[in-house]
Amino acid sequence: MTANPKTEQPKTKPKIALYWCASCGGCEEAVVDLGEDLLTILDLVDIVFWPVAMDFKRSDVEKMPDGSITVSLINGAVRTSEQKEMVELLRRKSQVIVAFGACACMGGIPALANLYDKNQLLKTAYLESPSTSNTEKVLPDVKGNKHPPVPHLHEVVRALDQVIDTDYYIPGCPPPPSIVKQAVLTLLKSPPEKGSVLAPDIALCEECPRIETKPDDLVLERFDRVHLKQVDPEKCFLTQGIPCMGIGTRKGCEALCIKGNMPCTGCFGPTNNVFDHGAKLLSAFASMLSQQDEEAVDRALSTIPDPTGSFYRYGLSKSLLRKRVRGGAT
Amino acid sequence: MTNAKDFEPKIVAFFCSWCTYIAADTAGVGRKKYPPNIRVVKLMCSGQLDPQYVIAALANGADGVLIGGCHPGTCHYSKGNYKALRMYKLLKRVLGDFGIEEGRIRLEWISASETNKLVKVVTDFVGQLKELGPLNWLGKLSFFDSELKEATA
Amino acid sequence: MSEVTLKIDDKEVKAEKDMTVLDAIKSAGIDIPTLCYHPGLSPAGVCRLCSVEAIKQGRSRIVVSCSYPVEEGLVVNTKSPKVIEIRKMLLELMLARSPNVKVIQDLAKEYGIEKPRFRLEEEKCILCGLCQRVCEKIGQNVINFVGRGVGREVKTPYQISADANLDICMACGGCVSICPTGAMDDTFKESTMKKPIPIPSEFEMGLTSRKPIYVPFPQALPNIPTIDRSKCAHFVTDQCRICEEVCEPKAINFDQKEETVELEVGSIIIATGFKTFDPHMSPRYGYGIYPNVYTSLEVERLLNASGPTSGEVVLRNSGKPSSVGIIHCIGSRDENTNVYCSKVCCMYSLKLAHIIKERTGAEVYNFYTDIRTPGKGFEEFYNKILEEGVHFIRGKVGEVTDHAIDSTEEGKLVIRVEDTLMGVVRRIPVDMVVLAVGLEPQADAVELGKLLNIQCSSEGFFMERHPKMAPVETFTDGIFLAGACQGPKDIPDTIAQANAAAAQALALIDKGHVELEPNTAYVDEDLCSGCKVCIPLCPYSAISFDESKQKVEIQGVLCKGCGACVSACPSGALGQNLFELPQIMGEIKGITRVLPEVKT
Amino acid sequence: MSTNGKITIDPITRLEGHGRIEIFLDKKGNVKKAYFQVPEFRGFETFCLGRPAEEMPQITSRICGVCPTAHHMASTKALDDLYKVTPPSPAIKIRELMNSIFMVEDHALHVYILGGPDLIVGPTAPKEVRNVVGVIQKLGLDVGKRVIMTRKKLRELMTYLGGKVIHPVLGLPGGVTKGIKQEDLPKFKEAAEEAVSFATFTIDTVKSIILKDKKLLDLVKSDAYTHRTYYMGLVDEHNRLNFYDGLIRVVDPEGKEVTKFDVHKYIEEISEHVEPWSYMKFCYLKRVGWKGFVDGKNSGVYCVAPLARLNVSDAISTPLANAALKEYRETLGGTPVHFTLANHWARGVEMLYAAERMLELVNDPEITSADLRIIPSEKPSVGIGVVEAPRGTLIHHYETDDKGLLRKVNLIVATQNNAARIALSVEKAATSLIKGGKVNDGLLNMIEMAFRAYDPCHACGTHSIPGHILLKATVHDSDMNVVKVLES
Repeated sequence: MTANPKTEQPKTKPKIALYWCASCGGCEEAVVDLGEDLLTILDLVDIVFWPVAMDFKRSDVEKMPDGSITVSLINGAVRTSEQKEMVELLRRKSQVIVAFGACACMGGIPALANLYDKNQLLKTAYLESPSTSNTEKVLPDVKGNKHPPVPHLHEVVRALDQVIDTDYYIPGCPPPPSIVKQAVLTLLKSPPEKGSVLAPDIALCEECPRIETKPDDLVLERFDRVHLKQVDPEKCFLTQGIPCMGIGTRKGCEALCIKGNMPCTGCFGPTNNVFDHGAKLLSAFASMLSQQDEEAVDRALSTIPDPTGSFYRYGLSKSLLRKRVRGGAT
Repeated sequence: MTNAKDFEPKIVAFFCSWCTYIAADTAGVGRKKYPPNIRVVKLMCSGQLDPQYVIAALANGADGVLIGGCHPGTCHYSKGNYKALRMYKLLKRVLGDFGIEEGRIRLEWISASETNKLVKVVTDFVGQLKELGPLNWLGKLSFFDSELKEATA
Repeated sequence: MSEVTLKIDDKEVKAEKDMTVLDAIKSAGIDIPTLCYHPGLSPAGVCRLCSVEAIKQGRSRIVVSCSYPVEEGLVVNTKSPKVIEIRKMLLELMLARSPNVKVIQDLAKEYGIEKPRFRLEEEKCILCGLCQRVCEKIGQNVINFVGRGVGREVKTPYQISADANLDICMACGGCVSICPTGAMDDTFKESTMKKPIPIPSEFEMGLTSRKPIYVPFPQALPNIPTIDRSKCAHFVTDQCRICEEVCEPKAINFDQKEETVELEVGSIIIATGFKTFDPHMSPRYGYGIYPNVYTSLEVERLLNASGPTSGEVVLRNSGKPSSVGIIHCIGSRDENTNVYCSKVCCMYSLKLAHIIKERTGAEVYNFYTDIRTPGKGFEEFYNKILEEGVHFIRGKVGEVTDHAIDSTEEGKLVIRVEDTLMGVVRRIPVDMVVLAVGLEPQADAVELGKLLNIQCSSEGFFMERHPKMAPVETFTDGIFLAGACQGPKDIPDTIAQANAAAAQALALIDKGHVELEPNTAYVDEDLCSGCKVCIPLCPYSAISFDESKQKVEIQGVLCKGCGACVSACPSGALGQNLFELPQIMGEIKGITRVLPEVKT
Repeated sequence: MSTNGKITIDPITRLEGHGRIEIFLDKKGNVKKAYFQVPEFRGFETFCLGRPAEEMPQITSRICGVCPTAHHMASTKALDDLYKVTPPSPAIKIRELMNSIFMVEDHALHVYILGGPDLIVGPTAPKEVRNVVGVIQKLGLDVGKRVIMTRKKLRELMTYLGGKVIHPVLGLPGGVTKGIKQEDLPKFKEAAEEAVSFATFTIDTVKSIILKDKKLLDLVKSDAYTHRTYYMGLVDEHNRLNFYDGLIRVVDPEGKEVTKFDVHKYIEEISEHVEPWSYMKFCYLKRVGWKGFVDGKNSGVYCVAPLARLNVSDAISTPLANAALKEYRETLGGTPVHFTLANHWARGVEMLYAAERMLELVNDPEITSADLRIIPSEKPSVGIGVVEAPRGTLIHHYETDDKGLLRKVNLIVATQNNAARIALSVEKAATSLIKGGKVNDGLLNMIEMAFRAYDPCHACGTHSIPGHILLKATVHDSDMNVVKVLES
């Protein structure tokens, strides 16, 4: 929005770039959702690159001197060679790189693909899909000698900091406006220590409106699936036996899902003291049960239908294991 | 499995200080022999075992993880071993989704006096892991990371 | 209860209104003969020996004192010529009926009757009816008088065939033991086809029997009788209560039961001891097969002055042994039974050898694997025994048998053994075999261990916290071990350890404070979201929720540092001293360090 | 600039996505083939396997953060079908309300910020001003404020219902998690009123701009932006426009109905074609068949989204929108309308319809009912759901084991339906602007205009492919050498 006359201003104004990788565009929406706050921020900065909303080109970025961009906010996981190049370019041009949103921070939903083999992904989509007619078994072709080639698809979906050096993190799927605004202002005023997550370092229960309804000594016999139970809109989900990841997920979203009467799924990721989000959640959930003999334990645990998908919903790229590989030696 | 013979599995063991750890200690005092493949991390109680440790061990290059706790009903802290059991069973399912074989993680109840059981368990766990071959998680990840160096198609 | 006064043999005697004259006489300390009387049973007045002269308003009558009630002003003569006459006559008749019954003979003599003038009979039973009354009192009524006049005798009613009464008669033996003439021994057998079953005395290793009401052992503390509910007739028939009536201070209480007493204590000393090895497990030594094969503990009783034989060595089939074999290591140092050494057997075997030789002068043989005398004065004692001429044969006994191969072995027990010093197999014929049984953990040691949260070592004895550094402590703070429950020990060692245990317990009390585990858990309040996952996990309720802060807090005093809460805390807000997350992660990475660290 | 020169334009902006164009010339230097390529892939159909079905409304909303509500709705409807439950009618109304609010809001986003500027500011205006700022300059700051405020209001309502506006959590099999409290209803009514007037304003603006400017109208009608394809969209039982439910109706280039089917039959009607040079699959009508990237009655290529929806609808159930529809058709010469750029206008009409639906629903006495859920009792097996997303017909198809864990997932996503037609536009633009190896620089501008008219969302279109279409046109000569690279 440099074309805005109000923003013809001295060079000193910090330059901001926004870019997206393997993402859904929700993070872009989140920025747009800043509403008036966006305008406030726009008074403080120049946006020099923002494909979704403005006519600035990759070539423009390439022309910029290295380090000339003050802050680049990058959302989305890194999935293809093309994205990799783009973020490397932005790293060169930027003083500060911020991983924006769950995908950039931890891989996000797309990182669930790390539970599968790349070729399986392609097979399902192009050969096995019931609505696809593909008798010649054509697959997108990265060689492309007869046709233009499609870009290279990585085996592993990566968080931003697994590809380039990343300075800060803004969590959330997507990051709520309050967090975004606060984060951007913090970065402009007094940048915290490198590597900081620009959100409170404490779990969601702390700001959950339902926490008072949770008894001190909650022990569960089983877990229930939310769609099979009438949900009390006032009561703590775990108290109702419904898995809620809020216990092990960073706060900052103001418990939006809870207010929508659905449990937390963990998009803000873990707090600082946690190495592996899923492992920690797993530990907590196993602890909430009380069974002792093997059979009872199996029965109780079977009420968690998809532990991996539930505990690592957004965090697979940053899990210690990161990616499914077939067992045994490579 | 490939190179089963010439491969020495690396096992990270998490032992409860009240039972299995003492068993290992006593086995030593009794000069009992078992394969040197295990490296023991002493915990107060198997209930203290954080799945992060298990995963970290595998991710950092262990071929298997052995957890030793007190027999049901004998936990020094009354219920820690049951918690360990629940965690272990849930964790196994998750590791399975990552392609890590069932047989690479094992929970055994070994009381302080069961030095022979300890020896037996360690011995055949090592055998089992030789069958499965190296896990080499780091190797696999760095193999994947090589794609970061490839040029764009 | 009003009293009456009467005069007995010119003595003023006060008596309860409901007493019989006989009661009054006894209470006055005057002795008159009785046969059919028993304080616990209703008077029958059949033997009439208790007859006395009663004078009422000047008129004199002969009455049977056991069934004559006292009266105000009654005058009683127990020794007036008239009375003596009658007693003499009665005794003469009885003696004629049962000339060979001791009680009768004695009484008759007392009254100067040498030879009855009447035709002698061979009758044992004097028809006093005590047997019938006691049986009735016990509530069975198995026996009664049948027939009239000369045909009168004690039998099962209407001579119903014995088998019909089998189920009624409990063979309690009440009738037999109460019978003054011993006539019941046969009558009982004939009429009930049963034999009273003696109750073996536990303390005497079954070497003798005891009553259903008994004092467990001499110098028992408290030294008072107890009732064996499983044997006492009262608890079978709900009747009897004879003891109650006999007991003057009325100390019998049938309602008293075993009860569980709960005590809150700060420390516990386990001194549950051991049990001896059961030699039935090794049948080759013939225990339970040959009556003269004893365990060391049985012999201990035999040799005890207050024991069943008052210290005499009397064999089960009566008679003193002239040769005794003591076999060591029964249930010790043997992979078929217990591999460990029971530590005390050598010394007590030497002691038994010494006493037996001293008391019987018999030849004593010790069959041993090794003689172990690791203790003050032990070796010296061993040498003394050697000088006494006790034989020592080194070698494990193959078997004990009564199969004689020559006359010298006839009627003896033969001990077959390989004498490893002579290198020959020997057969030693003896009259008595003593098995030196080893020490074993109590059968319920494991359960007790679970209860107190302490472990048993492989042989089953309680495990000390550390074999060298903490031989009295257990894995559970405040619980200490004393004596053989921790492993085979002799008395001095036991006492030493007991004192140590007591001292440990006292130290806790004396200090007035306890030392805490260093590895306690703590809360990082800035990180705690108040999710409360940890609270129910603490076995010591050390974690509580602070409503004002909306965070949990951990009572360091209560925390034992198991770490369950720490590993469960989903946001890493709990830490544990000595087990910090980075420490353990570092340890794991170090352990696997030959490989590069995984980057996340 | 010479044919050996290299011009770079990158990336195509103001649409959710990323794309690339490859143009091959023959000996004479005329276009032999133009490729429109989408270069990325996420694999939802695979990595959703094993997940519990009830999680899908939230997982699949991550396919697209611009139209998460559409995915959320389609997914939730698939779950109703999967568990064989019909939600209570208040719940259905809440869902449709949510969907309508979203339609208004999303169309507004496109008209004023993403695609609209081309028309509002004008196709000939310099790029720097062909954006929301340009729009504000032309229509005045208060309009800009109004756009922002209205969207804000609407998104607040969506937050109220969905917890999160981006990736809502409203839907469950058999109902919704949350209703409207009586005391909050005024907020909704007020917003609905506002939405109607805002939509009316928008439609007048677009209309007046197009009608005032003859050149613009001609451009809209020009052959370059015209494709005579089939059209597809949801209609209610009276063949009227419907976004939330109904049957899928298809009309041919003459506007004659060729089929109207229940979504359960979609596999018989719709097929996806795979090209080795794109990760995006191209949908076509099975009954007509895949004849390559050509339009006309004999090609299975069809079109969805505003233009198509209006073409398949006989009328609109709400008065104002229906009137607007009539005027739209009269001005553009009757239905079906084949002009790609007419999408902008059609979008306005739809916005008005959605706003009116909002008004109807918030005034429905049932809307504040607490009867919002029926707990499923049937064993799950197969479920298919469909809604109209802003960018076209959206189909979710799940199969699960009897624990409700997914075993098969198939998604037909809005932009994918348009992919072939978009490719047509590209090819047309290319052939009309590249002659004898001479490449006219208007090429990419034209392509961009076409693109934005579709409002293609390649985050969606490539649910199997994440994110973006870098629009980059590379021209190869007959020997496959690159003679020119254009990046807009």
